[in-house]
Amino acid sequence: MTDAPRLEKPRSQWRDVWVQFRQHRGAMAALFLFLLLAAFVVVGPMIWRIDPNFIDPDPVKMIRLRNRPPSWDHPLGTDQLGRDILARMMFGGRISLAVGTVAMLVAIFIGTTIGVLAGYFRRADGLLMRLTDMFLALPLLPLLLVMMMLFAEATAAVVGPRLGTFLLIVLAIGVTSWMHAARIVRGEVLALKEREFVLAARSIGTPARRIILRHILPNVLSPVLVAATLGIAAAIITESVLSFLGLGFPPDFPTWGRLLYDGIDVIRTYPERVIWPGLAISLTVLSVNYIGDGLRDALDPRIRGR
Amino acid sequence: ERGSDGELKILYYQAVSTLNAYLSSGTKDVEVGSLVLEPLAGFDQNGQLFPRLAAEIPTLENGGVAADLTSITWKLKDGLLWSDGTPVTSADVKFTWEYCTHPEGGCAQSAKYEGIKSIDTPDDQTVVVNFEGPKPYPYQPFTGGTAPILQKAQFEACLGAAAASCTEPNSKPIGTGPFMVTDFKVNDVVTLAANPNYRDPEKPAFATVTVKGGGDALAAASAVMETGEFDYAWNTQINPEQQAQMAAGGKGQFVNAFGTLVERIEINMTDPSADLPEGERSTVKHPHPIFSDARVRQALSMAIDRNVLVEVGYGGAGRPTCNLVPAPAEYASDNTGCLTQDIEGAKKLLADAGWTDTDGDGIVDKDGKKLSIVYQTTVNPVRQDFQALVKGWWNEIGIEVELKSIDPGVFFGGDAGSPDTFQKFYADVEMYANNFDGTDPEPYMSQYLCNKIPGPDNQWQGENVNRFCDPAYDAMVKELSGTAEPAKRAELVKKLNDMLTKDSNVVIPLVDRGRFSAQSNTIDRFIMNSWDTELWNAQDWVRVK
Amino acid sequence: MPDGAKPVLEVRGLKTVFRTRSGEVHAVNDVSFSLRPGELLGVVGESGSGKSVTMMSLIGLLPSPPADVCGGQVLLGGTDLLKARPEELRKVRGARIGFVFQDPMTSLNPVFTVGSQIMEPLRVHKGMSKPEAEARAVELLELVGIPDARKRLKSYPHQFSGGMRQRVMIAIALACDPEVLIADEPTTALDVTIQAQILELVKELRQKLGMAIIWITHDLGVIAGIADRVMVMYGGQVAEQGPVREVFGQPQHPYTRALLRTIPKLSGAREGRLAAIEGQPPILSAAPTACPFAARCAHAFDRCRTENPARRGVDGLPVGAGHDVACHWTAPAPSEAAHA
Amino acid sequence: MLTFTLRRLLTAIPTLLLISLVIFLLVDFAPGSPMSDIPLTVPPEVRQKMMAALGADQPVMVRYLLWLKQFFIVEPQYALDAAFGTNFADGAQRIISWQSKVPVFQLIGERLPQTLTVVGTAYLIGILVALPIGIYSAYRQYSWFDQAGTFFAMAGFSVPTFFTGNVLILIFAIKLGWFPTIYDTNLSVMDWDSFVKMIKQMALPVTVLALFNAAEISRYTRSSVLENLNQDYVRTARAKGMTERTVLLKHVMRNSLIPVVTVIALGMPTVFGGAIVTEQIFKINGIGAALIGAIHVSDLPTVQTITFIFAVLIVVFNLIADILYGILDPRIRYD
Amino acid sequence: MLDAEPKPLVQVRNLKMYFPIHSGLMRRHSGDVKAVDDVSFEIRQGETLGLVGESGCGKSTVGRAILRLYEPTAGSVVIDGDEVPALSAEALRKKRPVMQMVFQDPQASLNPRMTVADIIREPLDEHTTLSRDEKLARVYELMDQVGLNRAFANRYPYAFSGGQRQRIGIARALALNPKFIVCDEPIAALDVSIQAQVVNLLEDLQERLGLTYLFISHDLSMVRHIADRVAVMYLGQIAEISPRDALYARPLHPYAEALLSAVPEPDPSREGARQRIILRGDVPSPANPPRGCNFCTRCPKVMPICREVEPRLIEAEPGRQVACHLVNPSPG
Ligand SMILES: Nc1ncnc2c1ncn2[C@@H]1O[C@H](COP(=O)(O)OP(=O)(O)OP(=O)(O)O)[C@@H](O)[C@H]1O
Ligand SMILES: Nc1ncnc2c1ncn2[C@@H]1O[C@H](COP(=O)(O)OP(=O)(O)OP(=O)(O)O)[C@@H](O)[C@H]1O
Ligand SMILES: [Mg+2]
Ligand SMILES: [Mg+2]
Repeated sequence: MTDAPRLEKPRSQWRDVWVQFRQHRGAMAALFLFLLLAAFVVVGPMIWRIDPNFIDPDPVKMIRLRNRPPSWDHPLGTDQLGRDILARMMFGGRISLAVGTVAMLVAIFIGTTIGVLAGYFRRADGLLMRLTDMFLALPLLPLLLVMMMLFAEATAAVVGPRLGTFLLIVLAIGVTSWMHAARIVRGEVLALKEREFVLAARSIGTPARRIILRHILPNVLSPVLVAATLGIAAAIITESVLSFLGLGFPPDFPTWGRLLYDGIDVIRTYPERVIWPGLAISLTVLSVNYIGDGLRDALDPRIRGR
Repeated sequence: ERGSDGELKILYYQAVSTLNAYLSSGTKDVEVGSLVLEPLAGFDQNGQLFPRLAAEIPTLENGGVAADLTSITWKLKDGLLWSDGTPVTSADVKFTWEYCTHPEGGCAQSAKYEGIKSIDTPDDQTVVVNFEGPKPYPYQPFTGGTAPILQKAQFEACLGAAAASCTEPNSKPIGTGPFMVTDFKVNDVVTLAANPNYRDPEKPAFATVTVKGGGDALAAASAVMETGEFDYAWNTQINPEQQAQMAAGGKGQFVNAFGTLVERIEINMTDPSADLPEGERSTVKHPHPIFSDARVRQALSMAIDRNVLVEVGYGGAGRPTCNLVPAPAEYASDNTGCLTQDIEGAKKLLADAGWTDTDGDGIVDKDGKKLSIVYQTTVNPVRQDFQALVKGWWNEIGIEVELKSIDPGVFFGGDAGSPDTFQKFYADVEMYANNFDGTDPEPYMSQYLCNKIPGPDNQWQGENVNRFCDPAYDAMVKELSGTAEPAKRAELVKKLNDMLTKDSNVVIPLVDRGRFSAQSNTIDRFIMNSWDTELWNAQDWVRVK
Repeated sequence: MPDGAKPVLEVRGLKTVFRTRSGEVHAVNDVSFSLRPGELLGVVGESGSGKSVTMMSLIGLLPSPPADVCGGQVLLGGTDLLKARPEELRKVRGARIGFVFQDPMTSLNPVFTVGSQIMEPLRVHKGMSKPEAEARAVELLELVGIPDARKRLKSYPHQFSGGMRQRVMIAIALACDPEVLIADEPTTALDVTIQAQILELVKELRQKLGMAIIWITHDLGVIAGIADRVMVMYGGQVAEQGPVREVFGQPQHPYTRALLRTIPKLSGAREGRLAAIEGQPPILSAAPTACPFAARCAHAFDRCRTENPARRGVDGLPVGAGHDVACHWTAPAPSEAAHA
Repeated sequence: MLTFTLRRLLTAIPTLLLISLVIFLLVDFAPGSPMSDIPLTVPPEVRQKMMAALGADQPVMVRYLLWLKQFFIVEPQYALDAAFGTNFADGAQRIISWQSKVPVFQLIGERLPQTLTVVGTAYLIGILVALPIGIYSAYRQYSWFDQAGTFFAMAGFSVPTFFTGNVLILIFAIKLGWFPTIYDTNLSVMDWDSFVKMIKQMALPVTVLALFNAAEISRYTRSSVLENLNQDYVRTARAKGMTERTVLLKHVMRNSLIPVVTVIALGMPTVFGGAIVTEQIFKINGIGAALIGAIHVSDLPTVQTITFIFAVLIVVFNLIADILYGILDPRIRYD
Repeated sequence: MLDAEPKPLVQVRNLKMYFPIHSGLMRRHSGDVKAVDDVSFEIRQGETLGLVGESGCGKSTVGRAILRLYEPTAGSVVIDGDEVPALSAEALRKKRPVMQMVFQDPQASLNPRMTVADIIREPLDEHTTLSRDEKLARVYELMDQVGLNRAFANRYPYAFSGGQRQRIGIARALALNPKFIVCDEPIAALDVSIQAQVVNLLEDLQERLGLTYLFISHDLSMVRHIADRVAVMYLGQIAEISPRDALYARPLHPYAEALLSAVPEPDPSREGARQRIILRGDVPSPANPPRGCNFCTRCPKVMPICREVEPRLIEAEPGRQVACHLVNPSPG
């Protein structure tokens, strides 16, 4: 109340958030960078129309095309089979970003659901939090490996090997990384539940389901959003770690993590094969993290006031 | 002079997990174990037997092998001592046989001792091995790094079920070899010291040996060739560009030797279609709808340029081959027909077989069915490059290819519950490498017998993964097992080899893979060997002064 | 209360601006007042009127940025605190000017014992040894009426109730015998019965120690009970200032009058309808060019909207010395106001 | 506090049991067999016998119960015997690695020292670097130092360690040759020379891990200090005339470190996990390398035991974090 | 009061609200916070009952337990003929329109992500079958009623001042034409200059709509202004219920007396002359209330019996109930 409100135009709070977000120079730069990267992988292949898996069937040509340094035909050069690295980077980026986004959505969905249920229903709390604790205590790497192995065939049979692997990786990452979101959401819900507007809704006779949908969920949106951005970053890293350990996507399915893993074998002769995907992953994760940081500031009313 | 050359540093990037070859049979374990434990006889670089603990190699000529081929008599060298100073006797040899054939022991090398009826020890120096029937090749037991002699006194308590938990003997076996274990860190590092009781008082030249594990082939090669941190690195299988660069490092050199390991594409003669009910998939009930036509198989082989594969994947560590048995020389068939790629010929063959591209989508079809195959192998960078290349060539002749790569642990794991093992072969073609132990290809050839086909009734445990079945072949294998004369044996093996490769193209050999290791320029008298362990003559190694 | 004595603290034309990303806030505008020795000056005004900012500006407690104390003088015993170097200012804080804040729950550091927090200023400003400081801390705790003081030194703040914590805060503020004690709404967070205890304590301490006190509050009743003089703030300015009886008895500023009328009485005749002040407090985004109260004032006329009124004496004494008001309008006869 | 600790301990037991079951089953269900490492020259019947000898053909539940008994009863007995020369274990069957046929705990005992030296040093350095950076960044929020600190922290946990690690190896170990590429686990510090050697071989992995840890902890410290800087008690301290140093390093620090210390405690187990990758890159034969190695050859007892030990570590450090919180925060301590 | 008393709209009998405390190794139920311990009172149709007391004495808990926002531990609450604690979930939902609540913190009681119209419309969505337009019309009507400009309908709560926010809360409470409203410190968070606006509004509405209020506050002067009768609570129990004028003129319970005397008055002349009763010490914890009379630890007139026997709330004078051994000498 100290700041007497201006009563002129009703501003949506997202505009406020945006205004605040724009103040965060790092986050703005990161957003710009991220959009650039996204454009590179989404729009790029429409302009640079080389099949990332194309190998010249003529052995003579193929041999001549191998391991070329950058040229006009191949701005980033070619790999050991004469495939165009630029095209592979674009294609790989698509997959990496898609993995990041979808895995994050999975994690956020599970996390939010469990967090809301645990926070709102006292009786479910103990059980769900034990579950969360248990997942937190499970060493995830072996778990991921096992999941990948267990379900690979099943999913591949249903949706085909490529989509199958994709879904599996995404699900595996999602299913093993929701705990953080669940904890945050639960904490928020516990606090929100004590807020008077929830009590007010109860006094009106709003049933629990609608209280959650109408009053709780919209208000946990900001922490969830922050968790989501950080989740994208984490998922991209996890995918590349899996690839690094040789357990991610198949090799004819280039992702940044996979390209980096393959590149490490030739790091001495062609260091750029490591540098390009490494840089792409790092920049993406960095920009997403920065965006998350900016969002956190922008969404935090305490900081926004300052 | 013994011990005058200080420390020898060896790198086995796949770290050593046990020194008892009977419990692991992992090449790395066998090889490092061979520094300590020795067999009666070993193989030299040419695949010839030479005596180690034995005084000489028994033959028909010198009477060591019985005329009816049912027994072989070994004589031990005089005055042999274990590293703890006790004498080596024929009882130790007999014990070794008992140890490995104990039904509960889970001996990894029990195949080496197959067919032995009994072992007699008429005196401390003499061992008589009696076979159940005539053995044309009686040198399987107690020869090569995979069948060393154990000390009875040390392993007596480790028979049968106790074998695995005998930690101390397994990690610090007492042996007759040039070195003895001083410290053993599982899967990490083994330190050894010169054996004071080694039979040649001048050897070994090195006082201690450190065998380090961990990392990968690239790092291993680099540690010898570039940074010089190690004297010798085993199995530095890296891609050719790297090989060239490392060689330029000037601190060492790559050494190679070719044996029997062949990277090949195996063709599934049965139908792996997922539409079939479980239990009938990839079984002899359903012949493969496409590959039953030999022309298609031949087209697949003709479309491949093996030279490119070698250049991309192996460099000095491989050479193109058309044979399943590329060595020893006397067994190798002189096939070279497949070495030049013939895309047009392949296309023509397909057309002859009725596969033409009627709808112009680049993929040939027949009776409204597209020629589309699944091509699986393990996760491994070289194999994936091969897959990509081969896929390109096959696409070129109008075959649609779907690639699949499987974790090697699963692929080779043999778990009957997993769909992805190489024996289940739920794919049309698969690629891996295989070889045979020692110099005798007979057991190897008998893998392709009709009764070795894996299937649900034998828990998918057969070795005939192609499901190849030809009575003529089976008959010829039988003939082989009854033939003792070397020249005749070689003739038969060549024929068998050609039946599988050139004639029927059931197996498409690609690359003859050699052993490929890195050796520091400061080490001398190293001789690469592809028939026994690479450390077979470690007692002779010296440091260049 | 020696009326003519030299003031211990004199503030002239204090201006404080917050320069935030979302614009400026002119929180304090040209505030002047003086504090005589032993006097208790009450400061009232609604939330956001600049009470706290004024007091914190005095001793540089505002975070800068965003705060900018951009004008005026603060004379403590002749030296201008606004010109003092940070190190000098630090020596004034806690030693010559004590501060008590509103929320006793959060104003004490939760992880240090009460004793160590009391002893801190003693050791820094007075250079006392540990035992000396401890003895003095016990004395202080006894002074503010905490029983079993020696044992309580080792307690942590959370082991105290709200009222006791506020007593501890007072003890800390009094530790170095300051000349001035500034209390920023020290009883707002407390219950009435506890508030009564604290008020009683302050009255007692004043008698014993005789320092000058500035007491900020929302509660006109509290002021009426303990203050000598009162300063009514509105929109970052002083609206009216004078001896308590005069300001409460004959309020001159329409805001003061309205404020007094909005409060229901505890005794006497029960009024029918409360007199509310409609509208909102002003937004202080620019330096004032009009009377900040004009928009809500029942007596406002054109001049009020174009010219910010200067303070003028009501009882003939110069501004600051007696009763003064910042208003263009002249209040009618006192009798009328009293019965409004 | 005591009942709290006891309570936490008690609830940890069912959690651990459940986790042990989940881990055991999951690892067990994973396809792959301990025979995958055996050359194809070994015929199927022999393989079958080898499996039987390992007990790998027993039903899952039997193996689980046996493993549980070995983990919780037999192994501690052996530990006691080793420490006090007693004979509780009496030759009972230990958990044996399928691959190397040695007791898994012996293997872990051999591996732990190098992991602990590298991870521990890296964590320590990470903390020592992170705290001042975090504190000063918060104190000078939005200053260039803060911006730079933020950038480095962000970069620190955005750039994957396998990338930085490999780049560092390429530059410093291969191109410049300053550091060895293979970690020598037999090296023990006896004199100056071996000490220098040790430092050299630890330099790169520790740098990479420390950078990563420092990034995370400094962010935490910064936000915790920021939060506390806005607290009323800071204003009180200033109003008492405390120097900025005292305000920051005594009042704010002490409060800010409470959450940071628990985060540090909670981070310990995850660092072990992260070390898997680091060990892989720098060829350190630590516990992470052992795990990966065991996974690759389906050495189930080893995988199950190491994985479960990680889980135990996580639970234990959670407990430690809670207790630390209680010790550091008097508001909880006296409950 | 009048002889022909209107029928009580709200009847509270022996209401208890305990919050369990779990402690020890197994988190066993080891005690209770007796936030409300045996409270009885009634509120007549159209009347305002003031409920005063210090922070933590259980005022809000009484309000919430009556509306069954908490499940009461024991006791009966009859509102407009229905036994509220016994209602089934669905019946309770149907009953909600009759009884409403206005909350203390106008900021916290409005969902920051809903517009004013949405907030006021929520009860209509829940309980009526009106069309969208009808609902909007009703929202506008309500906004008029509480003095909010219709133009503000699409704004978010943060764009309003405290007083305006409280009006939104009141409009929401009024939406379903309730009979009974619990006002839980509706003005405590507001500035003095704004408080009067809200209190006036509440009074106007009561007059126009015939509402019944339970007005919870710790501001005794404001309670004197608005309430007809006043209940003074101390540590979960009622110390005294009296008609307003009687209470303020001559409090019977020593706590009521001390409370009244502790309130400072904005009149310097009177302030100087007033005799204060300063209570010693703090309020005991409701988890561990003293034996005997709750107030015995701080009472200036404490007698030995007070530490032994709990006094009962008894009609001491016509219309005045007091729980004190001084006033009701006969124990029991
Ligand atoms: N850090 C800050 N940044 C921006 N504006 C501020 C800051 N601190 C205070 N203000 C503004 O300064 C003005 C005066 O605030 P101040 O705290 O002095 O009011 P107050 O009279 O003490 O109110 P209260 O009774 O609520 O304590 C307000 O408008 C407030 O918004
Ligand atoms: N959900 C709850 N769980 C446990 N204890 C509670 C709960 N709600 C209230 N209490 C306790 O019950 C007692 C009465 O609380 P209540 O909120 O009713 O007091 P109040 O008189 O409204 O105080 P205030 O004036 O501060 O609003 C307090 O001691 C409080 O700590
Ligand atoms: Mg203030
Ligand atoms: Mg309340």
